[in-house]
Amino acid sequence: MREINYRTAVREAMVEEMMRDERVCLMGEEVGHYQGAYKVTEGMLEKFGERRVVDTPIAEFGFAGVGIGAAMVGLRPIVEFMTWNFSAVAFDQILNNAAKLYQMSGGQYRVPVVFRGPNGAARQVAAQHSHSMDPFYVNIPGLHVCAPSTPRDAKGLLKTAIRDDNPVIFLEGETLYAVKGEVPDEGVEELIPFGQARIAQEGTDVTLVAWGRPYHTAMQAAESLAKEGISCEVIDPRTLRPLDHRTVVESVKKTNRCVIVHEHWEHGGTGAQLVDLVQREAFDYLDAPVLRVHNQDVSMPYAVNLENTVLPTVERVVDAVKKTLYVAS
Amino acid sequence: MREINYRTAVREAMVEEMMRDERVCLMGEEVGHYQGAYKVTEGMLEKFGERRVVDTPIAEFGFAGVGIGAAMVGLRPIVEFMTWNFSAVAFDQILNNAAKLYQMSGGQYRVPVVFRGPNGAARQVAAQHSHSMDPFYVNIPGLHVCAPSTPRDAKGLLKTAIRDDNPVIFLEGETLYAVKGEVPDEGVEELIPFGQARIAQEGTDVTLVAWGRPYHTAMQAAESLAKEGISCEVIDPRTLRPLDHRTVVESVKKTNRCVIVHEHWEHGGTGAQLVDLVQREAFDYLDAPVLRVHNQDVSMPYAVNLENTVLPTVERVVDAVKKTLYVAS
Amino acid sequence: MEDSLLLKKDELLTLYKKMFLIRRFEEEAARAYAQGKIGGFLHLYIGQEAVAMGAIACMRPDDYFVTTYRDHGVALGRGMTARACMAELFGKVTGCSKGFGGSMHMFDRPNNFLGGHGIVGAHVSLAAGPAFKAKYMGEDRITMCFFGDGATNIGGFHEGISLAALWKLPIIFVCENNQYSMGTPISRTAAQPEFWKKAEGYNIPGFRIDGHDVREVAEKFKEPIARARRGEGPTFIEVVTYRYRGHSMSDPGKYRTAAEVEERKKQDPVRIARDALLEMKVKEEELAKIDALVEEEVADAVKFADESDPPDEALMHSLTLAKTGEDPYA
Amino acid sequence: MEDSLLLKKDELLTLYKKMFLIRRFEEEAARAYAQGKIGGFLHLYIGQEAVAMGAIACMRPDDYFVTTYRDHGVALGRGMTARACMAELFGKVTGCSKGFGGSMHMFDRPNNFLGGHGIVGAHVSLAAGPAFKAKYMGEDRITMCFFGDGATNIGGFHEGISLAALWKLPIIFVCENNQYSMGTPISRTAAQPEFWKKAEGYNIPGFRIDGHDVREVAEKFKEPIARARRGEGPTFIEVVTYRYRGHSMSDPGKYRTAAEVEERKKQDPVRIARDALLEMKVKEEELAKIDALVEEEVADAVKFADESDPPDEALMHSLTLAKTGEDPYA
Ligand SMILES: Cc1ncc(C[n+]2csc(CCOP(=O)(O)OP(=O)(O)O)c2C)c(N)n1
Ligand SMILES: Cc1ncc(C[n+]2csc(CCOP(=O)(O)OP(=O)(O)O)c2C)c(N)n1
Ligand SMILES: [Mg+2]
Ligand SMILES: [Mg+2]
Repeated sequence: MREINYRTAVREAMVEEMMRDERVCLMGEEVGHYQGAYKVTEGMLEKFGERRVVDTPIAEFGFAGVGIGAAMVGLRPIVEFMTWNFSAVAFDQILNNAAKLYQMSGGQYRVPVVFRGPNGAARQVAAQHSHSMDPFYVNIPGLHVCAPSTPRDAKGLLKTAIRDDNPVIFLEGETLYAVKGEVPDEGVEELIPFGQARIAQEGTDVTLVAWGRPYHTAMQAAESLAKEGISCEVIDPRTLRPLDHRTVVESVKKTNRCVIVHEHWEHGGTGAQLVDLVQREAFDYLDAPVLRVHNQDVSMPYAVNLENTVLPTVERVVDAVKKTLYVAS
Repeated sequence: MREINYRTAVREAMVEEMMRDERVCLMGEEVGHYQGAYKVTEGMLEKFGERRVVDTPIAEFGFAGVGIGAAMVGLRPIVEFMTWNFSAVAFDQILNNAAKLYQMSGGQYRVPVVFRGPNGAARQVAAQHSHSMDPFYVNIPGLHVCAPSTPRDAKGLLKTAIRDDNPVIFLEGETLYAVKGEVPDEGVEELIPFGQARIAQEGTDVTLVAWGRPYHTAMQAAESLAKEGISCEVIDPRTLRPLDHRTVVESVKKTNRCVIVHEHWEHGGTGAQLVDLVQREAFDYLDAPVLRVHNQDVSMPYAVNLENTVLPTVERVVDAVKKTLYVAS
Repeated sequence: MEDSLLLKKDELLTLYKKMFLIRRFEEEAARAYAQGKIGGFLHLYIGQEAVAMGAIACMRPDDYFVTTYRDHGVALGRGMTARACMAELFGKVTGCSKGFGGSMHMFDRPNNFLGGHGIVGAHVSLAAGPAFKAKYMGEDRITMCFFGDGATNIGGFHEGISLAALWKLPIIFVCENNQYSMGTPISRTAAQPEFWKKAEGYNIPGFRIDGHDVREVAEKFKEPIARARRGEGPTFIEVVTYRYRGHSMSDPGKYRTAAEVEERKKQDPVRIARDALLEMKVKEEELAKIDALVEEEVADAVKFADESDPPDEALMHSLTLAKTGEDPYA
Repeated sequence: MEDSLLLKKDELLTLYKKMFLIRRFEEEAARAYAQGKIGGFLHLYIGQEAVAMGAIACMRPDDYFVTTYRDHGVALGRGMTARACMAELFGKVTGCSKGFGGSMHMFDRPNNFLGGHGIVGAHVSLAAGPAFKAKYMGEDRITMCFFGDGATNIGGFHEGISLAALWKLPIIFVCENNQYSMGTPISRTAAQPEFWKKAEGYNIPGFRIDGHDVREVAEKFKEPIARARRGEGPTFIEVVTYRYRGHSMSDPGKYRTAAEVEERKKQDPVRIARDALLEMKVKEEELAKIDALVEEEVADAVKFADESDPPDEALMHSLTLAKTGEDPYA
């Protein structure tokens, strides 16, 4: 194993798959000559040329459509959204075309396209640029949705995504790009399957579920709680659709308590879905209501002091865990 | 009280408000000369003229933007989507502009716009035209979301929506337009406040929550269950954002059981949100997991036999209720 | 019409047969709709047959075609069997989309027909996809993209053409200007009623033609297609046409007078093709024979659709996500 | 430049002062950004000052202005105080948007400045809204809508102009062609590099002008604005300009050479205005006095922003939904 950052992990997955399969190409705003708005695609134009690394104009609806149409006839495009916020103008292409063409065509046309880019809040980029788009995409049958938290998962899931014959929504994070972690050595290929949660840390008192940036918040909370003698089992679902709720349910049957940490807004989404699945399948095991820690229910303010109160914090996770344990905080 | 259909109720609300307030106008595809794709706006062009009843080209993103921008400077536009499916191309306008401008401008600009139109499956209109868009809009702070099930609620809520200073998502239903029901007599003005659920039927054994077309399915199920001696309390939340979960929680504290019926897909949305709120606030009262009956997790097929299996049915609701009662079905 | 524009007799016979098939197929579909055998929306192509057939006459089988919900004409023109087409309308598993798409979502992979799209304008950028792929792969296949006059107002149209023009993709953008989007005449939807003038904004060639004579349509499509095949990029073609029926079956068409429709029917593309064949000395009996074959084909399609089974739930679940790996259609 | 194009001295003095204010304000903002006092994105307008000021010179206070995230120039030009502008950048409650919008989302209702929009193109159709309202209310107020060259590829741009053209709304569409969208030159984003030629597709007048001389900009905006006020509909104006800084503070601008930037700086709009004033016999001392006032205003703004309080959580919650009823700003 070697240590690389998340940004490099994403890039490695793309580079390896593009070397393996000529049908894989990359398109998006500033992915080529500019080397990527967040430098994720650095060096790729030089390596693969303008044919396979395509700078697009600002036309998310249009180039999402191109990616889908090209995928129908045999290419395997990776479409980068500079950030997932901008996918809102391409929402219809994903909902109505990417997710539906396989079914509507009676199985004749597959849509092996990967949409990827950073999701969630960056830092003080305000209301229009700070969305966790998860709830909008997880609801849609016909899609896969990945939300890797670590470099290893990012690389292994992205490789799987590129090889999958269905459209994949791949949610990265601007504040995750610099995060470091172990990945398999060069030459060692790892494909991480969809629908398999990862138990990041075993524990006995409470089950913590988190993905993306909040995964790291949850891990920090677990560390802090350990010092107080509270043992957390931390689970990262890795893919939100399919969602491996069984691993979560099994854990809750052991811990009898569950706290879910996520960045997306409260009303619905995978956060609420997990609560439903846990209460439904581990009803008799729960010693406390399932709790959630998430963004406050407001548009993201620009002011940094407020942004800090909107996002899930270690303190809020610690408090929620204690609440499920009926321990004073 | 007199009896009118849902379509007429929606129209009456618009007509009355347009007569009351000159700033209220209506725009959308085929709302004028064609008299509305579903005849909801029939006669309105004749009554109010082309200035206030505006036929638009096919440009949902554009005319949603016009509605928002006009609302910022004092108009109170009603923007009709021919169906809510087509709002997917205007998603960004609603997410990033309608819902955010009041906050981003530090409270300087209000956006009193109502987006309305039929939501959910009609009949055999297939995958791209059968969406329940609820989960996409309920997630967004800065919006109100209404989903009236009866003519009376449709009229009373739409009048409130038009007078509200915030953007409102108003979800009607093509299969609801012909539904009849009582509304206050002419001259009697009724404004139904947001965030107040309606207890459609009192009961003791289980709490049924449903809105839109499934509300009627739930009522039928309740009727059928009554014959077997099972008493259902049926609650219609009427607005999904704000969501009056307190009425539901109070009911569950009495019945100790809850089944939620909705048309939107399973992963997230108001369905999952309600489960979360109930298990969180009525945890000690629940004698069974909260269950949900909803669309199967597939794109809507064209074939009618399959469409019938996808949508929630009376049988599936009856089964779910019996399951929460641990009664064989 | 100039001599140089005339198709050879055999070619025209083939086109006539297809146009008559489209016409008769849709008339029977309308009847089946009235009988409740077809559900949802049904958008007829009657009156516009020469547009699709003129374009198809210039295309190779390996070229791609993408169109709107008004798709039966193109589907049949590209080679879909009347059986697969009618069974789809009836929601049967023997339909081209196994009963999942219905009228608006016909697909035919063996004939490179990529649908059948319900969201106005969205398929225009999607259509740039196969064109992108052809260029990427170094193939000289072109893509034909049809859309209505109403579609020119929406963003998807603009973005699709912008990208295709920038990247010089091998694609033909065809605006079927049938004068109405649903119940609205172009005078109330378009500030620029000469749609072809939009081409300049994308720096691509554009022109307008009449769409009632399949020979003329075919003639005018030749060079743009050749140009695209040579790698010189897209062309924007506005074809003026007319639909004789309402927007869909639920539209009584009150927004236009019977006189207007009758006037337009004088330019009936099926009759014009038939008359041209007679002028080319094809015998009335030969045409009658063709007509009879078409009638038989349509009647057989209805019977086939009627007798086929609907799709089942297991199939529905297997069609949500593809199994990665061998694609049976590849 | 022809004599007829010359603004009166007083007018030019006012414009010069505002342009110098924008320049100096943004230079200080860049410094504050480097010090970590400003977060997120910061898109400077430096180099483009003459475009906004030329347009504003022709506008009435009750006219509406809508622009992109590159908005400080317009905000200050329309009359926002340097204090409210700088405090917003610092995320303070005394900012124009109470610290909620930041650099990209400035709003100023008393000056009819409707933002400050972050999604490329989306504000173009939004801007048609106030124009729609003006027409609806029978007011002769016009709306000015600015967007970049990169924005012309997106659907929102197309739909906004289509609707405004169809409805003959009183709005001016201004493409600030600064040659780049982020790191991409127009040669790689636009098939049609003469953006003004898109106007024909919407059947509205369109033309291109140079944007470094505020006098020329003002002169060329007069008639289109008068036309819009007369109810004759929109005009599309392409203004060729250049930004001296990177796209935002995080952009090192490696995609263009120092020589290119230096060449462009020879056309510095602030210097051109200053030189013109000197030519008009304004004394160097008078200009120095103005410059000093601006320096003072900017320094004061920084101090004010520094010393102001950030917004609090209660305010945040109260800003999610408006309380229906009395609008304190109305
Ligand atoms: C985005 C979107 N908005 C609205 C509709 C509803 N709709 C379907 S067809 C149509 C009219 C289209 O007119 P045109 O483009 O001229 O094509 P035609 O039907 O005349 O062939 C409308 C409004 C839709 N399908 N998609
Ligand atoms: C829909 C959307 N896509 C992408 C972006 C990211 N983005 C912000 S500004 C910009 C470049 C815009 O260039 P241009 O329109 O020329 O304006 P300029 O910045 O040059 O003033 C991009 C790609 C965005 N804000 N919105
Ligand atoms: Mg049409
Ligand atoms: Mg630019």
